[in-house]
Amino acid sequence: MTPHLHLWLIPVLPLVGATINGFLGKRFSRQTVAAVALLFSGAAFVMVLLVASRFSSLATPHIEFLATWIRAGKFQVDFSFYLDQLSLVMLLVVTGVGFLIHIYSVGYMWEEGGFYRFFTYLNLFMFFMLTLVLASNYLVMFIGWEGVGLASYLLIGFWFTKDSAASAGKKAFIVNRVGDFGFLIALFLLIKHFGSLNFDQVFRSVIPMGPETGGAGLLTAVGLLLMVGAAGKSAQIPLYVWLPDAMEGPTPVSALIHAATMVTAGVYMVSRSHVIFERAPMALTVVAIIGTLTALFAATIGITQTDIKKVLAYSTISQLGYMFMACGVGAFSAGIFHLMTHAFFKGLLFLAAGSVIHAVSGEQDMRQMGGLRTKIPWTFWTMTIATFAIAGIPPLAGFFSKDEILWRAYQASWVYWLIGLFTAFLTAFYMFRLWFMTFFGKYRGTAEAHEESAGDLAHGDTRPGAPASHRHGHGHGGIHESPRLMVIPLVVLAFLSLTGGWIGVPGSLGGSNRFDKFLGPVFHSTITAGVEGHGLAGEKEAEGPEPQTGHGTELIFTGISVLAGLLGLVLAWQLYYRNPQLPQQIAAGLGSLYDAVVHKYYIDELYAALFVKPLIAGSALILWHGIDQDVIDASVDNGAHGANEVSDSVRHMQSGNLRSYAGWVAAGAAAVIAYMVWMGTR
Amino acid sequence: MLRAGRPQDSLAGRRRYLGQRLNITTFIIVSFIKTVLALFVLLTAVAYTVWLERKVVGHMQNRWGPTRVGPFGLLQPLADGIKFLFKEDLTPPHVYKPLYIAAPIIAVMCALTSIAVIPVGNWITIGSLRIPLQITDVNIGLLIILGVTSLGVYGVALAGWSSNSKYSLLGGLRASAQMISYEISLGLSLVGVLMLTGSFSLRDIVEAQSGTFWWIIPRWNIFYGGQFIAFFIYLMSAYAETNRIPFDLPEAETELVAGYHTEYSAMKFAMFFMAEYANMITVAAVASLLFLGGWHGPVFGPPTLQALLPVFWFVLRIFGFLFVYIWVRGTLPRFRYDQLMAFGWKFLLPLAIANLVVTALVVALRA
Amino acid sequence: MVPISYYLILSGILFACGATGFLIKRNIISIFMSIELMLNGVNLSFVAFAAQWHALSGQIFVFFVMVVAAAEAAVGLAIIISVYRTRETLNVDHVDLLKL
Amino acid sequence: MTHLIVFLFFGALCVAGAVNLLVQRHPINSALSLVVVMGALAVEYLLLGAEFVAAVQVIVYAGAVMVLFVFVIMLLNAGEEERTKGSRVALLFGIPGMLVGSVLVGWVLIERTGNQTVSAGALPGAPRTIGWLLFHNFLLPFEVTSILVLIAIMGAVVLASHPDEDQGKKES
Repeated sequence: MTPHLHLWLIPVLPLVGATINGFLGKRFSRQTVAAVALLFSGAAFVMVLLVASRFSSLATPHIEFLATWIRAGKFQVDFSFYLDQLSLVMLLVVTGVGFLIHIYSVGYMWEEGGFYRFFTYLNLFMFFMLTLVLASNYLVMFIGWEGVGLASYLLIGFWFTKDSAASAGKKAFIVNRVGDFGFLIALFLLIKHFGSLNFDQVFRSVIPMGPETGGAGLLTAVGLLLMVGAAGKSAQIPLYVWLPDAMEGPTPVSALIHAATMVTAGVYMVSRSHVIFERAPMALTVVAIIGTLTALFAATIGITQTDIKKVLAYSTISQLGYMFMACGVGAFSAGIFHLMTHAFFKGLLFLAAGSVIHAVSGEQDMRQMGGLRTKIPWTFWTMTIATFAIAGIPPLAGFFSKDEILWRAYQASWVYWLIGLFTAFLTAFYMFRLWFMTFFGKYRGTAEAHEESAGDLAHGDTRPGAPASHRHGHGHGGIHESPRLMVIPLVVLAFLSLTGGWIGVPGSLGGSNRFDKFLGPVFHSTITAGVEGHGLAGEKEAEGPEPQTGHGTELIFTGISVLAGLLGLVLAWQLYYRNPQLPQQIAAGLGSLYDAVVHKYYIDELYAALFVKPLIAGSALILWHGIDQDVIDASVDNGAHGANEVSDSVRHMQSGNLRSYAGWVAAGAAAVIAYMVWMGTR
Repeated sequence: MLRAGRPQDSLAGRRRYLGQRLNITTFIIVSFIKTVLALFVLLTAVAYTVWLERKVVGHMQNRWGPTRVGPFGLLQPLADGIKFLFKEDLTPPHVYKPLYIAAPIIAVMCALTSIAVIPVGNWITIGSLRIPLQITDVNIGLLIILGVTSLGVYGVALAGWSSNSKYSLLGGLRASAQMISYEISLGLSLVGVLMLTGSFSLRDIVEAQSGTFWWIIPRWNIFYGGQFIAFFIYLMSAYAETNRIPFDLPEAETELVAGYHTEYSAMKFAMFFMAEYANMITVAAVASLLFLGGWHGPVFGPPTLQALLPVFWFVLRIFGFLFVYIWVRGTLPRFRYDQLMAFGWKFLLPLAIANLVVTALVVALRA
Repeated sequence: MVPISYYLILSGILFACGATGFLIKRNIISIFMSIELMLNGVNLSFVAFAAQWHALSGQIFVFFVMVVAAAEAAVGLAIIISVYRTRETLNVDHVDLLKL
Repeated sequence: MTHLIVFLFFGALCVAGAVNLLVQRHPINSALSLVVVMGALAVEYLLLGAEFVAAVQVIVYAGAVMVLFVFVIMLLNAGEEERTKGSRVALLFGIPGMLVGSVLVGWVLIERTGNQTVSAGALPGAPRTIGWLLFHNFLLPFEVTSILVLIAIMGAVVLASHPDEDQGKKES
């Protein structure tokens, strides 16, 4: 066996950091807190790099056993870690982006209250996320799964004094619970039928099975339930509603958790259990449809949003939709590829947006921005790169991944491709809209005032309900470039999203999709004779360029998608740079449809009416008044009252008079004697 | 005719004597005679101990003591007795009468009872029956003496309480507390001797001390058993038990007029007096029996003399003890009460226990 | 020649007298003495049974009972003294604060 | 015959003392009657042959414990006890229960012990044998009781000593 890698160190290091900061951080200075947090998250990153450096020499999958957790009969769950190409990629993304965002946060959160709290949560999140990624069985994965949920709840509600933040946190948690419910049932099914939760055991027993025809059967059920969980965690229809509200949290959190890492956990989980999905065509189709719809749906909403972070949130949802579409068509490697690139450019976008917000002293409404190009050049250029990347303009990262997904989607069905293409166009449109509204034109905001009247007005612009990060205006009023501490991660991420795609250049462009090859062992390890269907699509493709459809067609499709991106750019340029009054007219023209889109299709209201209100009413009626008050409280109270009554009647025996006691004793003794005699004489 | 008998020590032998050799009537007759004799001797001894005390103390204080009645005032006790008899016996008011009367009787009874088990000499044979010079020889004689003396407290205590005066009450309290306290060390001091001669029968104890060791030294417990510490403790406790100087707190003239018998007069007072002196004699007897080898001593001459000499030696020892009593009274001052208690609890008791342990070790090693 | 049962009945009578004393006496000291009386009755029964079964252990028990009784008397009388100091009474009917 | 007579005489004495303890209203009379009971009991023990028990009965009970009682009575100067109507329970439940219990026990004793008789000195409890038993078969109980007595002594001292006189005790 290969030498011991000490994988356990990777999750534990951030945990140590979290513990130190959590228990002692209150007394630490901000420098110390930041140092601790960075040290441990960085150490985790270094560990991952070490592992990666030795990875080629490993026999994959490399399983590291730590301890036995549960042993019940034949069923056993271990604390053990599972390292293969997939989890290695995830590790690199999580620790790398995570570390960068840690650095960024130091600058961003510098003047916030609860500095140590923030980094404690952040390290805690790293711990759980890494546990999730490294898990070698579904249960340990579930620990991480729940843990990241907890961390995200804590971080969304970081400004817990603000009602909207607190409720947003709750919303995220509850919606996730719905997903976790599905996940749990899937786990139970697995235990019932395979008697184990270890990946390799489950998969080993799954591989012999053929694909379930007719879309019914155990694997389908498991797949669908897993998809429910994934939808909850990765904000897919119908459980996406929590993600936009999650933007209440600090921007680095949005970048790390709600763009780069946590929300992609669903994708990771689906592709981790691809063996099951490949054999459940029905489930795969559902995944694909959900992904596609989500992509389109979120994109349309994204067009009309004016809050810069909300726009990014919806774009995140739609990009996640892309990934699920990829998984749904069996192109798991493509999904993971897009996951990685998306982590780069979306993280960058969020960080840049945070930098913008920071610059204009907490303003988040794009209508209050504009013309920032010259004022904050670093942010502008990095954000530009990110925008082009997400818009799918070659040769940036987004182009390759998105293009691959579209191509594979087409191979599955042209419908996917068409919608995907339209979504790509929409994406490009609203991203450039954001770009233009933010950086071009003339400044429409009020932060200018800061330059005349010093920082005291900084408080003036903290309107109620706005995130506390407004106070960034404090001390250095006016529009200003962010500190170097925040700029460096931007640059690094910009570089990554510039070049990140080149490891996956498809064969059609003269590259030899190295990324796909790298992930090959994971996704092709399950080839068995007679397995047909979606699984095959991935496999065939993976063995280099396809026979039947040559590079030509693929090149055409690439061109089309690029065109779509450029079209979006042009349209946005027309509408938001040339004549900015046009959008209002269009909106007026569209009328009710526009309203619906602005109000996100009234989905939240719908849910409120459908689920929340009945739930509240029912629990108030049955659980609260019915069970809690009339049964539990009643039993306790009546018990107490009864005891009171009885003792009140009996306590007169306790007269305190010695001779009375003696009398009782004598009577009792007489009774005992009589009983004994009676027993004896019988 | 009289001749010295062979000592019988075994319990079985004693029973044979009680059970077989004697039918019940003769036993009762003999016992009655012995009792009367013993009582007469004891009471006379008590009377003349008083005389002796007055004489000796008088000489110690450069006085003559009683001289008028008879030669050397030898008839003085008789005169005292008559005086006590004929004085008016007045009972103060407010006394609790039943106990006021009962108290002196209890005291004197307890004092006189203990003589019943004290052997004064060897067996003698009159005609066909061999009689021990002892009213009765039970094998728990020593325990009986202890019990009776411990009962003697009631006389004093009740007298003090029933006569309903603060002097008496204080005297009674002191007496009872003091007696209880010193009884412990008294008993413990005897245990050493008991361990040396594993028996409670005074006769056995005495027999065990017969003979000599190292050719000359008699095998008395005080020498052979190394019980001189126990002897000392016994002496101290005995003085306290009999309320004698230096422990006569209950009847301290200078503080409480006369202690527990302040309110008593005439015959009742005489009874207390008799009780005290009888107790003295008992204590002396027990001390000589346990520590000084009882009646052992050189025996010679014709059989009758041989039979009576042990009694003489015994009486001699008792006389010596009484003289020491009187001597101490003439010499030592009185303790303070807290000193008394401290002495009893903090000095005598630990000493007695230590002596007990040492003796136990010695016995265990010898065995 | 006395039947064993006589001794036992005597002890029973003594015990009953003690119990009655405990019930009817008001003076703490008298109550204590009633307890001692009960103990004595029990002791007598011990000795009688010892004689019946020819087992000396019965007499040994008597010693233990005596020791316990002595200890109890010492502590009890100390308690009585302290009670009398605080309450100025020996009547148990007046010492009944230990109630709800 | 004499045995029975002696037994009956002292038994009657016992009962008389016990009853006197009940009827007497002055604690000191009760105490003295109890002493009488104990003395008579000692004689009963002698009749049963338990001479050592008898002696210890006299020394410990009559000579020490009861003296302690009398001492306390004198110290607290306890007077006649007043017949307070303290507890109805004692009369309503206690006396009848006590009577029932004793009657039952007596009945059982008469029924079960049969008419086995003992002669004078039936079971000689000689000090030697008693001591042997006490220090071999009953050594552990013996030691435990000694500890109990030690604790009792300390408790008595603590209880009976005035709290405010403590330092006074220390210096003396």
